[in-house]
Amino acid sequence: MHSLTPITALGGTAPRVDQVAGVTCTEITDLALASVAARLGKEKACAKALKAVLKAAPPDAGKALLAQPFSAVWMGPDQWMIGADFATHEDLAEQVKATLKDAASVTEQTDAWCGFDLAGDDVRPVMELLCNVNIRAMTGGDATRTSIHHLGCFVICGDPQSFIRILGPRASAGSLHHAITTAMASAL
Amino acid sequence: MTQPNRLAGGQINRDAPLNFHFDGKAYQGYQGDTLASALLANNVRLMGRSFKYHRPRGPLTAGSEEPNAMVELRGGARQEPSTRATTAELYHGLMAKSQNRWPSLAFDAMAINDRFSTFLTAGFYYKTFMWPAAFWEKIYEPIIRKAAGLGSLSMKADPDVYDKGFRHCDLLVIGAGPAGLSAALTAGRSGAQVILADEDFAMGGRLNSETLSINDAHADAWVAHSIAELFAMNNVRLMPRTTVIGAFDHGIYGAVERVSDHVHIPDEGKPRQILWRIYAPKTLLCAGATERPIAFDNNDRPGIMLASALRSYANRWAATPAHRIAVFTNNDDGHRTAIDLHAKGVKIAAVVDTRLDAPFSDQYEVLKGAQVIDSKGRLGLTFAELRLADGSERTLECGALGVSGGWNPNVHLTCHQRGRPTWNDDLAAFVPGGTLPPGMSVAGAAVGLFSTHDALQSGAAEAKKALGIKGRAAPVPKAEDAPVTQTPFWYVEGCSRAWLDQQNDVTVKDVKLSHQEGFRSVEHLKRYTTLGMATDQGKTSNMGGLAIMAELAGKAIPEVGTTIFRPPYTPTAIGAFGGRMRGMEFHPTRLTPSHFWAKERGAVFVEVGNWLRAQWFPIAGETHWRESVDREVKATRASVGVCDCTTLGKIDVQGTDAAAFLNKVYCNGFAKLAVGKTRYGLMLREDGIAMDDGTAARLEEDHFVVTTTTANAAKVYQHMEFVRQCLFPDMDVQLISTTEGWAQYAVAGPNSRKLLQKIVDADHDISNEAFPFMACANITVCGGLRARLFRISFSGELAFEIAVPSRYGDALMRKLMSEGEEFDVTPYGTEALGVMRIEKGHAAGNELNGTTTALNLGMGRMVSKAKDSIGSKLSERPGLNEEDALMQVGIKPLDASQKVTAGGHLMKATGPVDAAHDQGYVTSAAFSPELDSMIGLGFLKDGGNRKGERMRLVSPVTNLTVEVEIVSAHFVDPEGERVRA
Amino acid sequence: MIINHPILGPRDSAEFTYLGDAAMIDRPDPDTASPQDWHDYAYLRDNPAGTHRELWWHEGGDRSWLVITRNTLTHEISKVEIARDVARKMGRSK
Amino acid sequence: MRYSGFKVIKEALTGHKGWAPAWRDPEPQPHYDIIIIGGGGHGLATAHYLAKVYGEKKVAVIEKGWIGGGNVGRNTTIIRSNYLLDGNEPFYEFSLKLWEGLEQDLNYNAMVSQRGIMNLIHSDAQRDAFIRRGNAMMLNGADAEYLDLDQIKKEYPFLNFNDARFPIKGGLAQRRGGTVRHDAVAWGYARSADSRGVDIIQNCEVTGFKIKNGKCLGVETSKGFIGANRVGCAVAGSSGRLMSKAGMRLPIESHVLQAFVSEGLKPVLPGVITFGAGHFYVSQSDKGGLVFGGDLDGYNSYAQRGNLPVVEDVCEGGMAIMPMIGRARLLRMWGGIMDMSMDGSPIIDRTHIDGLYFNGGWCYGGFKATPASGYAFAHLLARDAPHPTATAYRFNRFETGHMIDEKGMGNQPNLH
Repeated sequence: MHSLTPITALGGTAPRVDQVAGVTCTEITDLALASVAARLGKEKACAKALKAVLKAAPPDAGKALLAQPFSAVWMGPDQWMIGADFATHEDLAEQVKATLKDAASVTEQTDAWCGFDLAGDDVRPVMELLCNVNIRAMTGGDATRTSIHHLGCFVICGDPQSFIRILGPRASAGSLHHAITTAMASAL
Repeated sequence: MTQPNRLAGGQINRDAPLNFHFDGKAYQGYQGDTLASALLANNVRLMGRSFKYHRPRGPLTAGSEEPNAMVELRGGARQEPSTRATTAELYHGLMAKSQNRWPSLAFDAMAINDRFSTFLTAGFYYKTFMWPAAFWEKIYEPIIRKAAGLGSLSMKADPDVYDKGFRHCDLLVIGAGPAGLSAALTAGRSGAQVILADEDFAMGGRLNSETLSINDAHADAWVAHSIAELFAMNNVRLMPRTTVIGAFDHGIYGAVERVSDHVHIPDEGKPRQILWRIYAPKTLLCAGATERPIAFDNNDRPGIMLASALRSYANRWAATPAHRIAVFTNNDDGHRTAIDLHAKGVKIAAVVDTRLDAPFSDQYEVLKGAQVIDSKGRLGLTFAELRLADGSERTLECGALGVSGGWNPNVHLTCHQRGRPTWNDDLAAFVPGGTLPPGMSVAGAAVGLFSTHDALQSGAAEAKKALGIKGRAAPVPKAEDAPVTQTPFWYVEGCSRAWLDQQNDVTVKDVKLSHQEGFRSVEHLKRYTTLGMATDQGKTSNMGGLAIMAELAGKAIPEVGTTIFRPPYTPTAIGAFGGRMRGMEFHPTRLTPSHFWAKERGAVFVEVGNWLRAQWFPIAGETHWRESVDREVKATRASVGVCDCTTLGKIDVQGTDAAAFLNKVYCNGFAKLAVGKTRYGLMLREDGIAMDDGTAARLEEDHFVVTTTTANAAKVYQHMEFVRQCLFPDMDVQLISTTEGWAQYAVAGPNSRKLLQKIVDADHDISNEAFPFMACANITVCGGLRARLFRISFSGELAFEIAVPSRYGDALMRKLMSEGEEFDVTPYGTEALGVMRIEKGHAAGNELNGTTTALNLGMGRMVSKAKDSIGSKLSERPGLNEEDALMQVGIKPLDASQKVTAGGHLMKATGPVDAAHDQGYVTSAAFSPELDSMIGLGFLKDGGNRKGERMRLVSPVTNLTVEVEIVSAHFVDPEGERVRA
Repeated sequence: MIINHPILGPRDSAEFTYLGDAAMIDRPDPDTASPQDWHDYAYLRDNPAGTHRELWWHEGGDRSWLVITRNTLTHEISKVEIARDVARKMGRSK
Repeated sequence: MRYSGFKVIKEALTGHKGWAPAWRDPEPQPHYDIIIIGGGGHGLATAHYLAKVYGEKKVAVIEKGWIGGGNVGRNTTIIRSNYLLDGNEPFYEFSLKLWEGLEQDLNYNAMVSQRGIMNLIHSDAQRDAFIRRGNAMMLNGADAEYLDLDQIKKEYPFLNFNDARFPIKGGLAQRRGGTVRHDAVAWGYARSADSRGVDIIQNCEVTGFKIKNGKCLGVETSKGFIGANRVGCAVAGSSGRLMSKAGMRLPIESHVLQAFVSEGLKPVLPGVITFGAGHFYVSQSDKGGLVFGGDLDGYNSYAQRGNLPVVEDVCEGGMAIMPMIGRARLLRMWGGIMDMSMDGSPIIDRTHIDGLYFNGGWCYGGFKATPASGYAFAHLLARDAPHPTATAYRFNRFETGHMIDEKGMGNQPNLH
């Protein structure tokens, strides 16, 4: 085991938690990520192999697969972001590549992103101040990339009223966190 | 406190008295009042002064179309210039000041302008102030400027915050009058997602101001009941205090919600206003209509207002400007005012009706076929001068005069995509035209259906149509259904100083002069006279001006045309458009993985795009940044330094065609690059100009990691995706950015290898033999953490770049510092980085400035002729390959104590100093500890052949002239031995 | 504006980056093209007042390049295609 | 009719009965020596200088709508000559000098107001670039001044010096820069040209060119054919539309640029200020409105209107650098069609068609260039040779690789 101690995207040693009224915003630190892009002409093989990993068909456009041990989000045509528990899958990219072999290009994305979970009685008014996604039309399992506070983010819907996961660029975690918490203070 | 002009009834809460101040004087009003209604209730008619002539003014209207009653609301940093008293909600402790007067509202010295009005006609300033020429700047203009504007800014930063938000619906209903409420009910009951927005704080529109009945009960009851029903539907959103300001492309509407303008100070964390972007495939405009005035001489005195406004003040706010009023009308609607105010015990002096067949009344005197031709009263109306049907004249005593010339539909939003309204002869008014913004329909008075019944009816019908609701419509509630025809009556015969645009002081006379001087199109008219250019955007004045222009031109009004309205519907706080993106949040901030460590270390940070980077690391005793930077450079070149270079763009390039792809985007070759090797690459734009440079490391046969400059990371990624998807769609290559995923540090200096050997796990041999210059590899560090190592050098020293997953970057930096103690390892910032790259002659942003070619950069031979690559063909154009083309050179002052300035120009040692003799310019400059002299990089005509030439570096704008020598750009280790050590 | 993304449906144009005339897909053949061809490709535009085929990049979305047919007088969008498919139809497959 | 102080007073005392129309409203003659297409600032200025400087007698300006209804009637009124490149700077400095004498030249007060322009600097690289530019200006005989932070604080105390995301580090000023009452420019040139016999024909749309064996013989219009020896096109945003009628494709795209004006305010701004770390520039008109703008919407458009994202972007910039304007209200927003060229610089040149001349590609620098553009175009039309200050503005510069790219953005018009 190596000797380097990680810090969170916000620079702490433990996840940051903020609460306003009935909504909490929790920094995500236990998520390993790897992007998968099918090689040209190997789209079917890639989807098939991915299905083996995910134990389900890779999600369609605008969708996410919220499951354990592997979750997935559609990123683009024949391209997905795979997620898993960091503690047990820090080498997620290697693991996935090992199964997909030359059917796909796999890239470690774990630390390219930071994340925040919005949970509580009603997160919709908060989301309405953050981005243009039609939160009230979303259903569990919807996922979309959009812009929050001028940052390209993934908005993943667990439950449109009570649970939203936001993934954003790690280097801007502070700005994203500020945007989310000020929106909470304003909307709630 | 007494409110002498307060009447009975109204929608005000008499149990909630509110104290407020106007021009320092204390008054009391009630919850539900506007500032204007409260002031009128307190017998205050005079509320402002006009722009040009400083004429005394009171409210003309009771709404957002108000041109006159503008005040400076609040104080200190929250001062709001030109706030309409007619829409400002009264709150406890409200403070307001009148504007554009000195020393006081009642006595305004600038009112002298009114005496000289005959000189200050439309466009007078274009014809004068020209002699003598020099006087314009020094004398005339300062005077004109001093007179500018109505209100004033606080000159302090706005202390309030603003939010932006996004809402979606199936149908957006704009305006909550009878048509809007009826539409929202119909749509809401169908289950559709509905947003009902109204600029007023009380929904109901005109119904709040009238004494009409619906279903045989007072309309208030129906309004209250409807709002309650809508409120109960969770598919309907009521947005009061929300002005829809603009109709933008494809059903996107801008709307501003005034969240906190009706309170003293916003609650903690709450915004003053929210700019909503409403996505609405269908929109129903129910914006109602605006009453139009009739122009007569001196028709602008306080107390003279639209008849409907008098009615609003009396019915909704239980206030009247005076206890003896008159009405001047050309239609039946005007009579309503007399009836309603009479019912509230206000004495009706007379109703002056231009029609000979005006209706009779047993409650008040009706003067048929009569006109108001002039008015009296210095600071407020005292008498109206009449011309009766028989031509005789009569003076009528009254403290207020309600004027009604009919109604104009509020077509504004229908014009926002440049659709023109069309003329309706029966109404003598413009109605929404054929080309509305896609998805928009119009109902009620806004489309010229003026009766309550028609409003309710059309609101429901249009909502059904818009949403394609099947089945029979619910019956429309019973309501007044008087047919409305309007006959035009714009101004009184022979009037001259009769105001059309009251705020900008544009009179009938000005319009006539404009026509006389050939400014005859609507566009010329409004620009020449400023008609309709005031803050009310001509809502009450454009039609009058048009009508007069048409008459003078002997044309019909539609032939003269109409000015189309532009967003926003009403003036909107700039802060609302800015939202949260201000101060330190103007742009997101990107922090490097070593940021928190660097902060502890006391680093000075600098903005590099959105990144914050350590610029230098001062230590105890250092008083000037140069001391720190020189130390960092020396220490690095002497032993070892570490710099966070995570900000360089990193793009993961994979696929069987990865090498072939890079061969296209880089002008130099990549096909033959061996696995485990890195190569410098230069990217050209298709026009042959250098776009960016960086390195590409081949980690595997089908896997490269490309680096870009910090500044161009996004641009290069976009370009590569364009090449991949649009130019070579069947190359097997996939791209993804990994810039933030890896903490990447440059470890540079003769001892860099020794330091890294303590970090890199033993099973990876990084000796010069095993890991030579330009090598790269996936390795592990600190006992098994995955990492990447590149042997590349920006500093010109033996150097490596090491990368670990970002979350470990902080720890790796601390590790490098602790393990490096024995070598006196020194962290260095962007300044030292810059110094070393200049000493080494490496191009960076200042050289890659978007106009330089590979040739200029001294890399002409890198552009491979053996293959096709982006930009190679157009880089061959003669103009980019001239004999004396600019070439990158080094610059050294003859006297080492002299300064070299980036941005300075190069001139021959002797001869004239001017643009014609310009030889080149300095792009970068720095003090080189190595040479103990300032040095520079620059571009010089035919620079390749001028080494050793003495020249002058001139920078007149920083008044500097220095004798310099042209030298090689490689100041340090020109043979590159150190990097290979 | 709203761009009806062929895969993702209606999206706010604020998520996209504009490049220009879709003719930029039609890069001259490096083996046969004349300097004039390269000049025309890089510098001359039809710039119509009306229907215009143009390239937009979904930077804030799925990173697809799109070819959008849009009326430059009314901003009405009549067609949205995946640029990669268009490029293939134009014979840009290697 | 000459305007004079005496005349103004006399008319005031006699009920203004003596004011004649500022220009005639003639029917087109069958043939002219020179026809200018486009009754905007550049077209009308061209006519003025053709008549006054080059002594041309039979000149007509043809305008499809009302004169001054294009960009000259909808811009942010800024004049300056703070350019970097040799191809540009002498031309814009020539223009600024013409502005300085405009009132006297036209006997019309366009309210040329030289209260200066200040470009703020927010980074070292930006400072280097602005110093290079300031030097280029001075080497070309223009005025430029570098201001350090303290001087900026003294002159512009209301800027954001407290919590700026991109702190102000200095500025490059041109004191002779400023603003002009834009409509009056069109009217002044029109009145002067008309008084020298130029026919200004409004509401006359050009529907085509008559071209015989490579020579242009005149134009087809909504008022019939009008013959001419030489035809000059100066239609800015409509260049693509018009020149396609002559079968030409141009190195130009038409884009929408939005501009904004606030409610009238008591004077707060000394001159023009441009934000160097965002899209925002602002000045204050003589009537008190803050006149401001930012960047293009970014897509090809002839619609003369823009959308919200850019409105927000501009106001974000304004709030970032000048947070005192938060409670000032935006009164009106509008869009103009910009003829964005491939290198951000204009074209004043012959076309390949004999007798057909082109003036366009002004991007959003057109207003400040009005006098020099008119002068240089008049010179080209009268002498069939480029004016000395406009020799670089040729069509063929893209073939030869002599682009004039101030911003270094290359062949993507919406980035200039």
